[in-house]
Amino acid sequence: MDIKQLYREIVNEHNLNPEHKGKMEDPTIVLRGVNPSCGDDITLSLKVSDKGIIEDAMFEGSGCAISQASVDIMAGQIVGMTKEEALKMASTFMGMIKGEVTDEEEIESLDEAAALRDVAHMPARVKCAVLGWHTMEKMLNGDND
Amino acid sequence: MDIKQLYREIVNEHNLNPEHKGKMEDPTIVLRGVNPSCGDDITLSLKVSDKGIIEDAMFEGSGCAISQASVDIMAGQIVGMTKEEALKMASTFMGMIKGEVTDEEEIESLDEAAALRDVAHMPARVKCAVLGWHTMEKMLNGDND
Amino acid sequence: MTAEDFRQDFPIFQGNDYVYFDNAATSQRPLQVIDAVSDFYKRSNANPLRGLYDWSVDATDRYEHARKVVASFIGAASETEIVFTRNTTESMNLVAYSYGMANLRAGDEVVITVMEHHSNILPWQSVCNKTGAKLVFMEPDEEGYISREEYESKITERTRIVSVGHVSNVMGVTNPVKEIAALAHKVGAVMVVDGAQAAPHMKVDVRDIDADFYAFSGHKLMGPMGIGVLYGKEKLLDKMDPFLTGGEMIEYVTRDSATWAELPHKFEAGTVNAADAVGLEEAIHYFEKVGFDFIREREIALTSRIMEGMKANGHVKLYGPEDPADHCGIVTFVIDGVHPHDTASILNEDHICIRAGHHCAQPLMQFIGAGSTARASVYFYNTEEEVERFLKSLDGVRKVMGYGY
Amino acid sequence: MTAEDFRQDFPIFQGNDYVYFDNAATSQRPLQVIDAVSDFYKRSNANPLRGLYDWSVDATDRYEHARKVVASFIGAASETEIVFTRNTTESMNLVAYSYGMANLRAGDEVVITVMEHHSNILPWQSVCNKTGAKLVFMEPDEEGYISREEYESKITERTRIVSVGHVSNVMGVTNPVKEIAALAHKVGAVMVVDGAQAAPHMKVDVRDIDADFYAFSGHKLMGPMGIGVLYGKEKLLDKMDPFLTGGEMIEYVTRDSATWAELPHKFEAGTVNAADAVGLEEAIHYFEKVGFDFIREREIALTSRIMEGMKANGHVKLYGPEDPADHCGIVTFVIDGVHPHDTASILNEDHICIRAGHHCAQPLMQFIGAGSTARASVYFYNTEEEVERFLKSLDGVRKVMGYGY
Ligand SMILES: Cc1ncc(COP(=O)(O)O)c(C=O)c1O
Ligand SMILES: Cc1ncc(COP(=O)(O)O)c(C=O)c1O
Repeated sequence: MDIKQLYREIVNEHNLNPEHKGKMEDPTIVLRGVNPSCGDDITLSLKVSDKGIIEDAMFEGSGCAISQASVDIMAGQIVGMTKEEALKMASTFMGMIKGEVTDEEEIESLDEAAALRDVAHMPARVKCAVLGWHTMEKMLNGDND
Repeated sequence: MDIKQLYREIVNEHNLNPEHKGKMEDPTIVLRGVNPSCGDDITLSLKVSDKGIIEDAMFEGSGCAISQASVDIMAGQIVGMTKEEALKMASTFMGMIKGEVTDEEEIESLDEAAALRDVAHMPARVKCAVLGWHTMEKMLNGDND
Repeated sequence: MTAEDFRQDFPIFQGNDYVYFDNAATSQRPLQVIDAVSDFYKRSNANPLRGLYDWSVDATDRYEHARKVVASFIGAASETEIVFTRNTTESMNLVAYSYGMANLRAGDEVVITVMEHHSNILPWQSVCNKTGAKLVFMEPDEEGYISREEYESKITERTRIVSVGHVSNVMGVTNPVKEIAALAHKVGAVMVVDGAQAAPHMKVDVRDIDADFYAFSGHKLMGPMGIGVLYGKEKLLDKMDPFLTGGEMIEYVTRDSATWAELPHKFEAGTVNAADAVGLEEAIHYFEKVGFDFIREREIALTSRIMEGMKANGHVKLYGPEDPADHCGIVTFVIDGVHPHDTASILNEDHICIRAGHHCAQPLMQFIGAGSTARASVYFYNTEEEVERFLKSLDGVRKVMGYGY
Repeated sequence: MTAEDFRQDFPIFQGNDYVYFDNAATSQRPLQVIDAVSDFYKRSNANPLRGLYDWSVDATDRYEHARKVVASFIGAASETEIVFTRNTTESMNLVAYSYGMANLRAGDEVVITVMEHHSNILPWQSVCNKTGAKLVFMEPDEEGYISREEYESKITERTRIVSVGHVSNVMGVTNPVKEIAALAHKVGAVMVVDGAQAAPHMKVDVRDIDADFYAFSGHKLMGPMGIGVLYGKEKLLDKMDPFLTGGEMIEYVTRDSATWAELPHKFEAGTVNAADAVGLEEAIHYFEKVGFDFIREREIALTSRIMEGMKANGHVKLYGPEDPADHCGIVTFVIDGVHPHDTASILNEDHICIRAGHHCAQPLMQFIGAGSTARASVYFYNTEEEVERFLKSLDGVRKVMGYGY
């Protein structure tokens, strides 16, 4: 789909009415993620249970529509997943956006996030799309630097 | 004339059998002149009378054939001249070599030195040809730095 | 000649419908410039300055001729005052390190504006850090103008160096560099001018400005990417130590020490980029064929229409002066509710090239309170039709972004 | 393919009878390279790295692709270890200032050879002056070889940096950089290699050498004049401060401070020379088409004949190794009783281009006791006929200079 369509059909909904934007009470992990060249600047909060299940995900901050939509979609999808499932999903997502993962079945496993696949044709926006995912990956890997 | 001819007819004689190469006893002024990029390195000695007449000129040092021949020719010609005449000649010579003086009469006033006029077509050798003259100019202008 | 006539000289505009409005980042190059670079490689290619054979002599002549043309282009007293660098950034680093490091002491001040490009900030931050000098920022008013009160209050007896962009690459304003230079000289400071955005748009006369140093890039005035210029007054360059050291810039070298070649070679270490210097000369010839008056007239016409269209849009916030004649072809803006990066991506879908981001001027972004802005910048070869396409596309952005209007 | 076939690709050789034997100063460029530079300007010209529109993305892709090609050309582990500079000289200055200044203390030693090009001497002189470190010179034997005893005696516990030319631009010898690197690492020093004369002639593998830094110039291997390379190990580059500062190399900038972009951008300040990087990529492709084996074979054949002819002349003093295979195409010589500048001028009259002078290696000239030497340097596109013309002209020089024979 072309980029205007991408905005219309996927990005806008999450950018204008994000479901997971806001402050979380008592998060387990909090990490700031930043794209210096774009000015995208988000803070992701996760609530992870003792069993390693992600029970809630929220973000704050500002950035372009693609970064905001992508993190909102992500937050919606990872709730209920185990750490491992979320990490696997992040790796598939980033692979798709970088054009390295092209297998249809794998991409479909991403569910709603798969809709962002056309960002792969916008190399300048790859960083925007992966910001949230990359931040989550760091958090779950305990790489909170 | 072409360059090989220039060497054969003018340069070699002065380069191989310079008349004014050697040490001068009791010079009035001595100055070293150097072309760093070529390695030409001469020391010019002048004997100037109280009345400002150049009574003797000698040089030592080494360098390419063109620099050696040019300074030897110069030394031969300035003996007997007043400071002013020698300075005028230097300026005509340097003008000729740089292609700025082209008037035939002026060039002929240089006498034997006029034979070096074809160095004007060898831009890379201009510095060699003017080294001795430039050094003399500095000496007579009292610019012995 | 019209803009359309000149466009024919630019290969990149042929056979596609892209609207190139990122001229402040880099201009396009006419075939004449591209061919001049090729021609150098095809006819005169040799290492200049040292060879005694015809090709090297020819390469040297062409390189040094380019220097003469640059000197007369900016009104330098002599071509020995023209140092070829890679770009404005290298020129500014050269001044900061070779002049700044040697002349700044703790307590001294370097005065710049908050509108500067990073190239005119970071080298000074670094030199100030190392010497203990203080970096002082002049601030513009709402429209981007630096007032007389502002520069008179910031430039003081402690000021050693004043370094100001001739034209801001975000606001488009032309700074009063001549007046600032006069004041700088009055307090005994040197005046450095970053002319990257000015040289492509106006007649620069370094002696009229009385700039001590003046820097610009070839690629912004239709020249190749690998060549920039630093003008410096001979009496200052003479006393400065070289910046880069290596081949071609020496007189004598022993194991322990070295003496430097004469100006300007002292500042040009290593094999020179003669091909791109020759390209820059050709760019200057092309530029002079187009003419300053034509360039200015076209920029004002296009900028006026852009600003008018943006105001009519109703959702566009504009930066810089009210007067389109004071924009040097640069229009910086933000669409309400739309991140500039999204604006740029959507415009790109319509084959319209604009820039979005911090424009290498983050302190200015912080000052005007915008994380990021969009920028359209035109040059004389742009057309009214392109402006209309741009405005139409712009008018559609908020719809694409899901706003009702 | 023969040398004659390849020559057809070089516009400068067409329609004239010049013999170009100054390849060690700069090589000639094939049409493929010249056209690649033009093509960039005609199709993809935009400021790379920052733009969100198609042309800028394309410019970025082509620029970064060139980096990948360079990385694999010299066997780097990753393209993030490849910094584009203007030339070897800038690369060496970068290492000397960004690494040397930060890591040298009074009493430390920097070890180089007396054969180095000024680009690998002056930056170290300057850094040693500023830090109080000592510059130590390894000396070669008669033929130009650095012996194991020599480097084992000069590289000691005090050594912090060893910086050696991979191939000498005067002697033509290849230095044992791999062995020297091993010793340098043993004493805890870093190994810098000036590869300006090596990269155009042999397979360079920075990881096999275990070089910490490796520098070379595009223009010596058929690329454009405005591009050079600095390879650096990631773990070292990571810890180094930037050299030039300005646009494109930052992450955040405030009025007082800045943080740097990731590698390799941290070291590439200002608008990059993407066009020449693309030209260098094309040169590497061309180079690989010709092949190392062919290049070496041709160089040995031509060098052997040159040395043979010079020995037959009877009045020529030769420098460097006895073995023509150890010359990398470089033959440095002096004709008895004839100043090298006169030799070069006389050869030029016969349209033969050689270099004469100190070859930017004055300490070596002092060491071998020659004020100046002549140098003929061949490349794979030179021919046997050219060598014969060169030798014939050379044989006539002493006659022209007035000697009986
Ligand atoms: C051995 C060596 N090092 C360094 C250089 C400097 O290269 P550049 O002038 O391209 O910076 C050269 C060439 O002149 C060289 O031969
Ligand atoms: C005002 C100003 N100064 C400096 C620069 C830096 O120029 P360059 O990237 O060519 O070094 C630019 C352009 O980016 C600029 O607009």
